[in-house]
Amino acid sequence: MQTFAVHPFEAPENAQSIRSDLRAFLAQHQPDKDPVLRANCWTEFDPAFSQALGAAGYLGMLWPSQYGGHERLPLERYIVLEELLAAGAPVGAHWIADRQTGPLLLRYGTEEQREKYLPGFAAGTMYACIGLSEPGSGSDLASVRSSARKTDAGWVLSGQKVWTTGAHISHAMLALMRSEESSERQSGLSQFLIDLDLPGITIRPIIDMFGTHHFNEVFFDDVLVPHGALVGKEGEGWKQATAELALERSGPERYLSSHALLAAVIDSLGPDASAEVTATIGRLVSEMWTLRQMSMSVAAKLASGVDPVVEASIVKDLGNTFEQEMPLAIQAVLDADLADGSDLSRLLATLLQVSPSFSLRGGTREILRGIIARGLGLR
Amino acid sequence: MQTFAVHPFEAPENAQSIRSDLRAFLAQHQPDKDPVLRANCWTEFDPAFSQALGAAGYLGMLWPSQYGGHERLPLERYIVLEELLAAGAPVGAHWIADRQTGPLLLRYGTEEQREKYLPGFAAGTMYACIGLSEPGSGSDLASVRSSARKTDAGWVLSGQKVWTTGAHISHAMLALMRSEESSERQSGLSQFLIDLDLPGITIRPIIDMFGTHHFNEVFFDDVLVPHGALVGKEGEGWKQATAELALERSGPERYLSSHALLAAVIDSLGPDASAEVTATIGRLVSEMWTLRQMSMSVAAKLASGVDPVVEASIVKDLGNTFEQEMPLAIQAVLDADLADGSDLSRLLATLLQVSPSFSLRGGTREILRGIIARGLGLR
Amino acid sequence: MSENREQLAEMADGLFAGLRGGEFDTFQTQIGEAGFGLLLVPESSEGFGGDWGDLATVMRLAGKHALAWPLGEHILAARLLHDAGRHADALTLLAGESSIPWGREAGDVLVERDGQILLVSGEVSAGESPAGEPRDMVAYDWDRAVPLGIEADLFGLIAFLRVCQTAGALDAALELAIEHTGQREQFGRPLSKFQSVQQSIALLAVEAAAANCAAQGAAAALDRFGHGGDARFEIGAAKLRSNIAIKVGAALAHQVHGAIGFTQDYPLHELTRRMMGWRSEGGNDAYWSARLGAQTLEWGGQGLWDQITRRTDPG
Amino acid sequence: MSENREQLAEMADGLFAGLRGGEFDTFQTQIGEAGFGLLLVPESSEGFGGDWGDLATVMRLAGKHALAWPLGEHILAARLLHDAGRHADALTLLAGESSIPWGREAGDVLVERDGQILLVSGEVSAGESPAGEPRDMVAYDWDRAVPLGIEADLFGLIAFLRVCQTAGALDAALELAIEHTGQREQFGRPLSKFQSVQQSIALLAVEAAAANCAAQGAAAALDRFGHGGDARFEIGAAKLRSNIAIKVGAALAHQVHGAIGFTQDYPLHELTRRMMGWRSEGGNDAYWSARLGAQTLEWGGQGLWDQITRRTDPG
Repeated sequence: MQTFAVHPFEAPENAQSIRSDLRAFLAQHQPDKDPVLRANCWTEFDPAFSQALGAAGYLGMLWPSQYGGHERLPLERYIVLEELLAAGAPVGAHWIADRQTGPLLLRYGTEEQREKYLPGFAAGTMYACIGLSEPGSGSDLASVRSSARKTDAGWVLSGQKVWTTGAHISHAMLALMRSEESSERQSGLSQFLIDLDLPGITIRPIIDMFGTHHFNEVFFDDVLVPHGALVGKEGEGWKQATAELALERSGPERYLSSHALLAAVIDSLGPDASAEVTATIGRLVSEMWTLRQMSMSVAAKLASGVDPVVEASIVKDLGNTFEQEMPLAIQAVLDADLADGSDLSRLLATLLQVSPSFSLRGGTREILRGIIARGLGLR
Repeated sequence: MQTFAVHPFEAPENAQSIRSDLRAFLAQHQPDKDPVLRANCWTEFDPAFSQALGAAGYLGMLWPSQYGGHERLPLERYIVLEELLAAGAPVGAHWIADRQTGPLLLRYGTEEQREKYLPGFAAGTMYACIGLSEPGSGSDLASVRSSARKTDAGWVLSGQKVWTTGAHISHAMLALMRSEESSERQSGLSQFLIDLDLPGITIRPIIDMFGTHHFNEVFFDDVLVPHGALVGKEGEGWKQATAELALERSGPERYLSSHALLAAVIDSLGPDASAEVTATIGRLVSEMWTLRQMSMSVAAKLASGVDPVVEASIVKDLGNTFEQEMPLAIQAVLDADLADGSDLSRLLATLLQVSPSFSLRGGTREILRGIIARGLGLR
Repeated sequence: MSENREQLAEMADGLFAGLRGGEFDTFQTQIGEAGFGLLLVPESSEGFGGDWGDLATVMRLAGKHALAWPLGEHILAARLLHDAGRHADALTLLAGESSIPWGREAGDVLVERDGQILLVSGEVSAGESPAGEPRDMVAYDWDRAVPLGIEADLFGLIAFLRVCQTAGALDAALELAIEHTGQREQFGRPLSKFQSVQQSIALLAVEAAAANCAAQGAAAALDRFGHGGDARFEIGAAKLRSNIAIKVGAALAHQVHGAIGFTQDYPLHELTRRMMGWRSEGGNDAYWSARLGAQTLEWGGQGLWDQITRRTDPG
Repeated sequence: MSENREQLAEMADGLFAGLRGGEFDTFQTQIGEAGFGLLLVPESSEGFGGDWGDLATVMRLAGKHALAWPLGEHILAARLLHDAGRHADALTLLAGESSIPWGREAGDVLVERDGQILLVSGEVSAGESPAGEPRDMVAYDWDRAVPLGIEADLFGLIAFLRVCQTAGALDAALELAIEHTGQREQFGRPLSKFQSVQQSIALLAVEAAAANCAAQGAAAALDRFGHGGDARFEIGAAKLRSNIAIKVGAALAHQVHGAIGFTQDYPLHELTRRMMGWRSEGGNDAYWSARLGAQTLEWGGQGLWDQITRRTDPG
């Protein structure tokens, strides 16, 4: 048995030039960014940055050129993601459109849908969000109660989605709706791509514990969408949404989203750091290096056309744990007054607060371990 | 809410003289013991030592003098246990008789049973073992299939017990048997105190991974025991056995059973140890000190007549975790070739091997946490 | 718990619960009126005459209710001023490290410098703790500092406060976790019925228990050895343990809560964000593990056990 | 995996499985006949011509089957002797630290002293590893030592062997855990159906995966940077991570097995006891974390990322 069959990452020959081009781009577009914003960069919305990134060809990298894509190789895109995350670039605005919504449209969408959305996604000017969770659903994503009723004029949507990241800056939501009346659980669900400026849609902020606005509640009050808003097949929504979630598996974001803190701490220390701090850095670097090996192996496997469900869940679980523990490990050894106002203290304080949420990313710990257990044949 | 209501440990006024007496006793009886035998001392059988301990009045300390006991206070006994364990004294032979079987006989036994066994237990010359687990039962202790059939001549016992610690050096086994035919689960069970030299009893060693013999399988092949072997009430065996297990809750063995390793490492280091080793010692001492506070609070609560089920399970869980991690934490920082033959290396190597078993002591981790969850009202 | 302490706890519990979400100035009035500032001042000087166990009880409740007021620093300052034969008019706080909670509100501050305890004030630069509470740097005016001629381990005392607050905050987080998972259903049954949720909450209870016992142990040592520094071993052991408890406990509390735990409206973050800051205050893990380790190596292997037992045995 | 490597793996898997429970001398004959000793010797010198990835594959299988023979030490010694233009008659082993597995069986030993690699023999005092395997101290006869005039990072190479063995041993422990919990019933259903058991096994799989990826990453670095010491960063990172994997994984494997896992007849201890010893061989956590930390601080924050990427990018 080898649970994690290691797949060699054959880096593209132009890897170094991809990196140096991107680093130059970042130096130009993020010259004096507040370090605190580089922490947990993956959730940081910066439309201007996303647009610049799109203009430079770093979005929709794998998509056909007819939709504004750049027809690059999967591992070229992987390198771009690595660099963006390691640099703490604010990738939150376009993240879902580029990672999930776009690829899903290429797989299940109509020609009309592709033409309408993909060029904007690739340009970094249009953003998307995911409508899965509903009040009280928690991890039970199949307990969908929001409904879609078919009429001659189109579909009429009613209900409520919650914890929708970025709905307030997004142009469209890919939502899972119950399209067959009194169907249950996974059956009778369909996906709709909904323009969020339609009448009857209300977006209310959910303010998080720092007073910032990432999450939203989105209410649908008899919203009429055209028939063309249905994505894929009617009644196949669960299967498609599962495939959409699987697209979360592609990237290095599980262990690099708060790399900025590690880099900042290292720079603050210098070679005469205390033995305890030095050892802690060594431990974190060992974990980070190993996670990179694992993440690259998953990326390589995906690029070769295999969907490594178990391996990807393993990387997510371990990556979440790593990023959750990193700020606490640093706090345990760093001699710093967190209220001293320095960049490092602010960065550390921010990540200390956010870090407990990392074990909820991409499915809670229990769900990820459940997927692994299923892959091992235990359930 | 305060899950662990801290109960102050009012140490007896003579605490220091109890300690110095016992330390003198140990210096006399264990002058040049191999340090390796001090590791995990709680499972080390040494009948000669147990007998000396009994002669000195350190066994049956709380029992009435008519049964050979010494009518001391519970917290006096607690101090004796602390000292024995901290010194790594080989307490395995008498441990169960002194901690569980004796107290259970005082609670449920007949006068005849008390007179027959307690003086020997208190003298350290008679030992007892516990017959609960059966093949395939695992943590499901109510799945008892061994049977007791009542006849005019007495009870006839058939079946098999397994994982019986010390059966091969014990005089008697307190066994849980199904005394009502075709009863199920917790009902229809009774406890019997069985002399292990009776005909029809076969004791087979289970050799552990070090090649040593602690565990046994015990077979009962139509063993006739007198009616007087029934302990307590017929059919009340489950309740009584649960009370017997609760007596596990009294002592400091969960965090002190491998204290010898910590002491040996400290002595090997001296004040100019490396920063990493020093910090590890500091962390271990903090955990150990805290566990002592917790254990003393449980002991004080027990002494005041309350049975702190949740608190005791918390100490067991935390103590098991502490003792499991201690050798690994030391190994992580100690610059030692484990094959160099030194006392410290041998001690560390031994505990590294045993340590994974610590999470099975006194109920597995899941069971202990289940007890805590029940105490919190979750189940 | 003694009857006196029970009354004290009841009063503090009620008062702090009522203060939640209120204003600093109201707090000051109400806490002052209730006499908490004089908790450690002897009855002969019209104080409450409490001991360190009483302070632990009060600070545990302050932690439980996420009290947004520098109560511990104020109680300690009042006691030390009394030790020095003085009395405070304005709000005096004790400072154990460079930044001080609500330093901007303080009249004077008690600080240690070159081994002396000084009463001093200075210019405040506003800052904030990871929980978003005021925590200010003060540029002291050393020329006007008044030496008090007393001995006290200020840094250790701050550590002690944080241990006690952590004990209360973890118990409160546990209570929220039990309540939340009992109410929320998933897959048709309450979250609290899932084995993995139960195991996580049990582990949270274990950590809360460790912090509570550590706080009591440290209080007992202060009662026995005084606040001059002789209780440093117990305070350090307790602070290190409570730092671990925060690390494990805060993550578990959030884990069983899911997304709701991170919203502004749900009270969990009032506990966890504060605790995250406390891990760095009064000494982080590296600070105390180095000191405890060095002390232990000085005692030696048998000496460790001798000391640990002697320090709790009578006589 | 390349076709060559697949064949190699198949051969090693079969051979090592068959050797279980056998005798040292038999092993030597059979392993020798299969040509494993010459794994890293070029084909031009009648070796197998394997690379470091091939060695990782073989050592992983040695770990999986708890091979009681110093295969890795022998393969490395044969390669280094070849680098020096020599050939071994008797069993030659590579020594990275003071004690050597099966030192008593070795003719000569390759040792580093004062920066030189020497071929030397000496008087053996028998010892044993925590797993009860021979692991002997050798008092070298330095006067008769032969300098080989080559460069190699012996200590790092031993670390690499242990990482690879750990990868295999953890996968084998995982396999046992899955098998055991699928067969054993409790409360009327297989252990593997309990959520907490599933979560524990999943976590064991995570640790096994980390060790396997670390081993591959270190092998790739050796293939790229050679065995003179330039791959130390990756070897160290892998060894440190695999030490953690042992700590977590061995405990989990035993936990889900319960008592049976500690019996002599059940094969789990053959894996876990060995792994416990490996944590101390080729550098423990403190050794590598200090070195990795120092290296990282020298590189700096951006430098760390530059180096990590440059070391795997082409060119």
